[in-house]
Amino acid sequence: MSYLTRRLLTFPLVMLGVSILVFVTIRMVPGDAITAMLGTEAGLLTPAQRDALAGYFGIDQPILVQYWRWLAGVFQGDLGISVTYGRPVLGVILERFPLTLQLALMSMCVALLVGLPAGVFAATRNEKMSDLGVRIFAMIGQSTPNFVVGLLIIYALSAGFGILPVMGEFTPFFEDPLRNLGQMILPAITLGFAFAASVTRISRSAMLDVLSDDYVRTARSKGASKRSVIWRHALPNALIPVVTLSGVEFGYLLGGAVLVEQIYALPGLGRLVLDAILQRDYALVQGCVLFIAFNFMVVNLLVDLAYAALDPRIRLGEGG
Amino acid sequence: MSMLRAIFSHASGRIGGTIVVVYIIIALLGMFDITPHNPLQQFRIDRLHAPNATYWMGTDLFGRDVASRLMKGIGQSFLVGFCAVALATTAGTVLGLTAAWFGRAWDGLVMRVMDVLLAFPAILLALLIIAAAGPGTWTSVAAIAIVYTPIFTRVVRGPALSIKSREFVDAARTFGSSRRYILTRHLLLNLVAPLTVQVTLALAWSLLTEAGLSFLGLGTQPPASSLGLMLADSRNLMETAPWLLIFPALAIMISILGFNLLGDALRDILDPKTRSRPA
Amino acid sequence: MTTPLLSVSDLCVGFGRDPSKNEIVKGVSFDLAAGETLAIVGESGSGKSVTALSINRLVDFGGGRIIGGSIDFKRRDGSILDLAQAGEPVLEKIRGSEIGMIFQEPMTSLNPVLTIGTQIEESFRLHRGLTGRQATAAARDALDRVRIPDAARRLKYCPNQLSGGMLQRVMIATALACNPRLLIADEPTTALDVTVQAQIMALLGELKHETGMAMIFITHDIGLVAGIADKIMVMQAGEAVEQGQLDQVLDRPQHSYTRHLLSAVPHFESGRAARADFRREKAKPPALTVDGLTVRFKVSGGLLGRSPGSVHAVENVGFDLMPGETLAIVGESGSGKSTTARAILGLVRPTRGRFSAHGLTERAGSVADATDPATQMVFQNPYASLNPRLRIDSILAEPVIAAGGRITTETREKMKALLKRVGLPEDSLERYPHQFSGGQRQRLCIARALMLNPSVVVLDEAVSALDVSVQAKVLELLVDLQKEYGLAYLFVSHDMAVVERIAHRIAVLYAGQIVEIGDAASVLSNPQHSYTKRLISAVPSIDRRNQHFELDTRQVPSLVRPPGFEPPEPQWRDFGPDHRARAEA
Amino acid sequence: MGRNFSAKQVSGLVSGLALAVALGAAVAAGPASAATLRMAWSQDATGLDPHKQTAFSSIRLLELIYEPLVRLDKDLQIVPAVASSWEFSADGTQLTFKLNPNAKFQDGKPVTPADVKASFERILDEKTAAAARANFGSIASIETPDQTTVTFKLSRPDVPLLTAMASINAAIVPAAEITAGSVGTKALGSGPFKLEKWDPNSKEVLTANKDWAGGKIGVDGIDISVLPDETAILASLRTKQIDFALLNDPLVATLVPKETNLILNRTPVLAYHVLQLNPARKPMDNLAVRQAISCAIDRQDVLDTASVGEGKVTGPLTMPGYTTDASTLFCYKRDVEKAKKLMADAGFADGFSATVIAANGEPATAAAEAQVIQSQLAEIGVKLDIKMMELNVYVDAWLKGDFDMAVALNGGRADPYSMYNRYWTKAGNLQKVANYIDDTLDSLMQKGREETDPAKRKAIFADFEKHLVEVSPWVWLYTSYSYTAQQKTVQGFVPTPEGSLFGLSSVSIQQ
Repeated sequence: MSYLTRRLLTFPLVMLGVSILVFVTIRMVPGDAITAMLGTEAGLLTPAQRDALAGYFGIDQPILVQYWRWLAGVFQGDLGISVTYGRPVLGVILERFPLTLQLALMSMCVALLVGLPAGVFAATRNEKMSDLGVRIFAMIGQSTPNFVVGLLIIYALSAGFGILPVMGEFTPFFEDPLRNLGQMILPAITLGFAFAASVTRISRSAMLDVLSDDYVRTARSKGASKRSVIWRHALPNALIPVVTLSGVEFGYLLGGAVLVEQIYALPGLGRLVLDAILQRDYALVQGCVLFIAFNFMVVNLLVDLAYAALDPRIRLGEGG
Repeated sequence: MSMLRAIFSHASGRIGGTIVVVYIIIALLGMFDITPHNPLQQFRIDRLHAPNATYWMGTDLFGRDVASRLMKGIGQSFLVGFCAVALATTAGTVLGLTAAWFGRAWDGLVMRVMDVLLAFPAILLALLIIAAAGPGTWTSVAAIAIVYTPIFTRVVRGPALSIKSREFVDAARTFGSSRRYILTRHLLLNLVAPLTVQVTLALAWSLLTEAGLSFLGLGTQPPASSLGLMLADSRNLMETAPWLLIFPALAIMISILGFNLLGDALRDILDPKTRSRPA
Repeated sequence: MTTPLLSVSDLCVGFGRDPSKNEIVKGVSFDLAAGETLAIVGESGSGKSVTALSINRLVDFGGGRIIGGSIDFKRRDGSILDLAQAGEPVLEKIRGSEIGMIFQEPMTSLNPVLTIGTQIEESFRLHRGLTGRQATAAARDALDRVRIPDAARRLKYCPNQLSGGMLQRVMIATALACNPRLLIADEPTTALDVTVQAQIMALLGELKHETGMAMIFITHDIGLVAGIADKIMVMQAGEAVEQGQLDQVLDRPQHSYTRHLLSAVPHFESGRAARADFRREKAKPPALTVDGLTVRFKVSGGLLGRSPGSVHAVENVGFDLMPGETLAIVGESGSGKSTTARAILGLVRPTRGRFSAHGLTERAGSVADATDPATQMVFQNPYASLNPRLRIDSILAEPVIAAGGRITTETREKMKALLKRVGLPEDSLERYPHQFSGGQRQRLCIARALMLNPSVVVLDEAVSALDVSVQAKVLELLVDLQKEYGLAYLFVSHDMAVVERIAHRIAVLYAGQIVEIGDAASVLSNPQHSYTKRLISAVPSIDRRNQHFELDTRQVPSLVRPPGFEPPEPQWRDFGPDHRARAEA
Repeated sequence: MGRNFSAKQVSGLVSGLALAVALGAAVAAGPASAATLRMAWSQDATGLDPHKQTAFSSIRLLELIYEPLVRLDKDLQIVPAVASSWEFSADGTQLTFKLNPNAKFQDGKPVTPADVKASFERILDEKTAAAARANFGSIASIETPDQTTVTFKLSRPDVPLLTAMASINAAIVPAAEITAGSVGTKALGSGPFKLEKWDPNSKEVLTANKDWAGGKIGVDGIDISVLPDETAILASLRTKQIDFALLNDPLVATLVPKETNLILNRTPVLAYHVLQLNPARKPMDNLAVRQAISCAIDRQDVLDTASVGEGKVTGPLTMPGYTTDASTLFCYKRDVEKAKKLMADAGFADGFSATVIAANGEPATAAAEAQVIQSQLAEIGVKLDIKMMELNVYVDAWLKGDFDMAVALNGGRADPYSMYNRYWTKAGNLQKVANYIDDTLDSLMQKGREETDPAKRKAIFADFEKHLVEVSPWVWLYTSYSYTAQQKTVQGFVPTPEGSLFGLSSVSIQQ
């Protein structure tokens, strides 16, 4: 499995790259933790007071020393202390991650449940009006910014039906499933809708490719019915690009959907990072971005493994 | 041009093509200020009027004509979109091509850097870049371009690798054609198909990203208007003045729909030619 | 005579939105008795595949429609059914159980993600209702029937783990799983090597006798049908121009097109048709000498493991080539013939070997490092060797620009002259490659190769992708050009009939080594090395009628050698002034 | 043809599912326990240390947990908190407090003078970096003669000191917590509510402090959730998911009265909307130019457009007792002709171009104000380029005085001196932001500081205000309201001009 080992080798390299990128860009942004905390009152500080605060926030050292000390910590799994939470960064992230994870999973389910059948349906009715109809329906999902969809849903539900998804605090699924679903189903649909549109398009074009392949003709020559050709022969092959797309998209969703979390007031990873940036909580920003990048790489690796599992040509090396 | 005829004969190409053409006309009108009213002029006595004879799409908080601002906004959003995608395409093509051609060390370096940019959450990267460089049209363009360059690099590198092994490149090698000649005439020309499809899709994405950035207050600077900014400003006026949300939302939705349909049509038109012939 | 198994009358098939405007098959009629084999012969575009596909109505899925005529098929229970009108549910019962089919490309005709076993069991499941262990047992028997060694283990293999020949056997096993009464074979061996083709033909012959099934065999190679067919039908542009018993059509062809297929198209005559228009004078310096050419590819052993060795693709190949002479390098896939050609052209970096052209430029490594205009190459696939996005004038101009020249009116004149010389209209300069047929495109490649007046032209399978009659014309063109410009050809091919037409001398390559080399006529008429004998005997020809091919299922040997392995020095045995073969252990 | 998912079925399935579950949400969202007040705001506190936190949103949380010595009531009069009585010495150099004997911290320990002394020493210690330290410069020493009295010895008379002590930045914390250094992490105060759980930017849970010295508390506790999007807060109010909410954006607040079961509390606040000019930058260094700008701006029009009229045009002094009739101030009635003449006199007849900075969403009306001012100043040839900035980038530029003009919402104080001493006194900490000082301003500020007689103080600061508007380093625009919205079932909330939520301590929910 030299392919896998080569991929694992690049992991630390990319993570190092991400750590340097986040470390530098966050410090290039004007304003620091002091202005974030005190706002215009920071002007009242005497130089001695300012240095004391800089020490407290750990931003008084030269940048290289700060980076080295932080990196050494990362190797022991200590991502540093969050200034705004007064707690280790990793703990804060792991508290907020379940919501983003569940949102990502639910959005992917919505996407696959809606997108895949629609794509297969459109492919089998190629170029007829219903094919174009499904594609436009799917495309509308992909054409609207998700925060607009969110705003409209909230406005419609609260003004129209007087009901609203639960907001603010996150109740894990196992504690109170009904309340949890009440909070998560609408954001999942908001996110899942756009995701479903891309799944529809990918599965449609994949199915069209596969249906024109030789082995589908062979299956027909064996007397296989139209439906079994689609489900037993075409779909397993068409799934490969769909798996790749949903894998990459899932990787993105794990980074938290900043805008949707903002509108539905979901304390997820996306808002955590955004607030951390606005409050210049450097340790928290760096920790979050590393965590998100790590998840993204892991998901991509899993997608590659799934790719190999689905397609023996990859698993057994090229060609006979 | 045979390409135009092909697009307009394709089912979704017809719809997508007309939408994009109409938008480009509107964008140009907006840019040269040929609009029903001056988009920046505040008729404050006519604040928050619903759509009527004089103001086709109503007025905003400052009494500015929403229709004119929408035309200007489309111009601004398209400007940001086109420039960002053009930048990302050039960067992506150069990186993708050279990575595919030289391989090994350079390929490894380029792809690792692209992995870093891809692994970094896109909207946060754009946010940090804009916050550091100060908001404005050109920083938005730079931010969106940086976020899309890795995607374009991959879209170019894949096909470039497969074309590199095609026989007409071997033939070129046997004549001793220069590397520059092979890269431009053989590889680049044959990448036109996948690139055009990706460009149309990227234009749609860039409109979404610009809207997202404006929602976070980091996109276009007032008093100029972009589709995203008009959407973001209408957020708290949604109940008192729904037209402020509906028209920009429709404008964004239809324009992205147009780009997606056009992208689909181009994929069908450009790809089958290379795919159907027994390579 | 009992009613025929299959009787097709006035069959018309059209394609596209308005099929009647785009008719491919125009009124074909023929009968087929049980156990009889009909060969349908014709070139591409003649409608032979469409005719076959319309029998079991697979043409409907390919965008075609049967717009006229009937296909009466006698079912197992004796009832007659017109397949042209049958509904899909009935057809699904017939396909696989009563009509089996095998296709041209075995590599892509099996589902890449499913194992061989599952795909064979599917036929049993569909028509015999077998499941689980019973189906697996039936599948194993089906594989035994097509003589695949240790069938049980192979059931779990995936298609990409087997060779083309092996996969075609699996296809046959699948098609014949439920003992259909009719097998339609659509060019089953075109994509295979000649020795593998011989084995598949032998297998089909034996199965025909064992099961008594009728067969429709579609091919473009008329020589191939001699060994297997009872009746022949020749098709041209959608019409059946001639039809009749095997011997009657082959010996007394009535239609001009059949006569053209029999005479003009190259047929292998074991050396009698070899060229004799060249005398080798030792005096003149050879146009090209190759000495000790070796090409090895290191096999990567994964991250930590030591590399298991390297593939010895080409092993110590040496020969010389006189100006105006054609040396053919013959061998099957995996023999290293293309690698040799590419190494000479510098497209592959050889491990060892000294080359020289015109006895002047003595260089180790590759002879034609990119800038040597003296050696040019023509590739196999006409569609892939021309950049689809460039006009013909810039394609032809490329070699001149590459050699540092500039495009002057004089070069444009040269282009026009060359186009005329290879038989293409002058206005082709402004057109694009996709506006030309396969044969025309190969002529363009030849014109491009001649732009720099080379002395040596390497042709790598230059005609094998072309239609039979087009092949003949291109070969004629090559011979004329050789005589006119005194070109030396290095002609790489696997098709013995073509080699016989063009080669002065022949080198037979097997597992990367030259096993026999010498004058074409003597090598072909009197082969010495065992592999050459096997190769020549496997070539189909018209005069070997209803011949019984013996079966052997030997695989191409693996070329991977442990690191540091050096082959023993070759000993040669001479059989005449210019004919020697490698001594065999 | 086999049965496949038709597009109609698919979309039907999805919307049906969504509706069913969303309905489920409404049921689940019923009132948890009757007596807990469910509250929401859009900006969460950024920390728990009362001496360090200055952000508006942090103060709102901390004033429920901690208590200063004294407090300001709705008329900004000083009322008892931890201290029950207080008095200045005759010469004004000594301030003595009598502590409320049954004032206790939330861990049951009594509040002792030692705690007061430790708290103020912590504020004065530079290492704590307490922003309020600037207001207590006049404290020389603190003495604790007995168990219930604390005496502050002052280096000079300092009337505003008492108002400064009413701020939560001067909260009394247990001496033990200070030595343990856990003031910022464990929120232990003597206020009406105890902090049970704090999940920043997501949720706070407060429980009533049963033995609070200030009297009986109407609710068992408060659940605060952070809803960043104010339209979501309105939606929650409408669907009875929350009982009480803090709103910033007038556009959203003005929708509340339309709902039958909701009440909107609108209280004028001390914070003032202002267009800060930078006299250190050409041509704003020219008095005539600054005055021209002041005359060219129609303050009422800015208020009507940017804040939909929610507020009042005022001069620099916004606290009760000191406000004057704005129309008497220089150029408070728009006079474009005069502005053009002033511009011509200053040699800028054809105007000039400049940039104005503003923070995104802070205040919510910033962008709107900038655009209205831009169109108004265009009439006298001043071409403004607007730069909207992320809050901290804006604060950084603001502190460095790195701007031509800036749209700002600056905090107000109950006392004129402690409100403006940082800008308009020679030794003011934020002189480098104001970039303007003259002797009149400085001397009037010092006089006002020492004057103890309220009538004389009012006269001094009236002159100060008149002069400040004339030299017009800034263009004061208007003050707006602080909004809180509540269900009809919530009674007894009393808002204050400082926007304090201390009134929640006496709130009750009617079943």
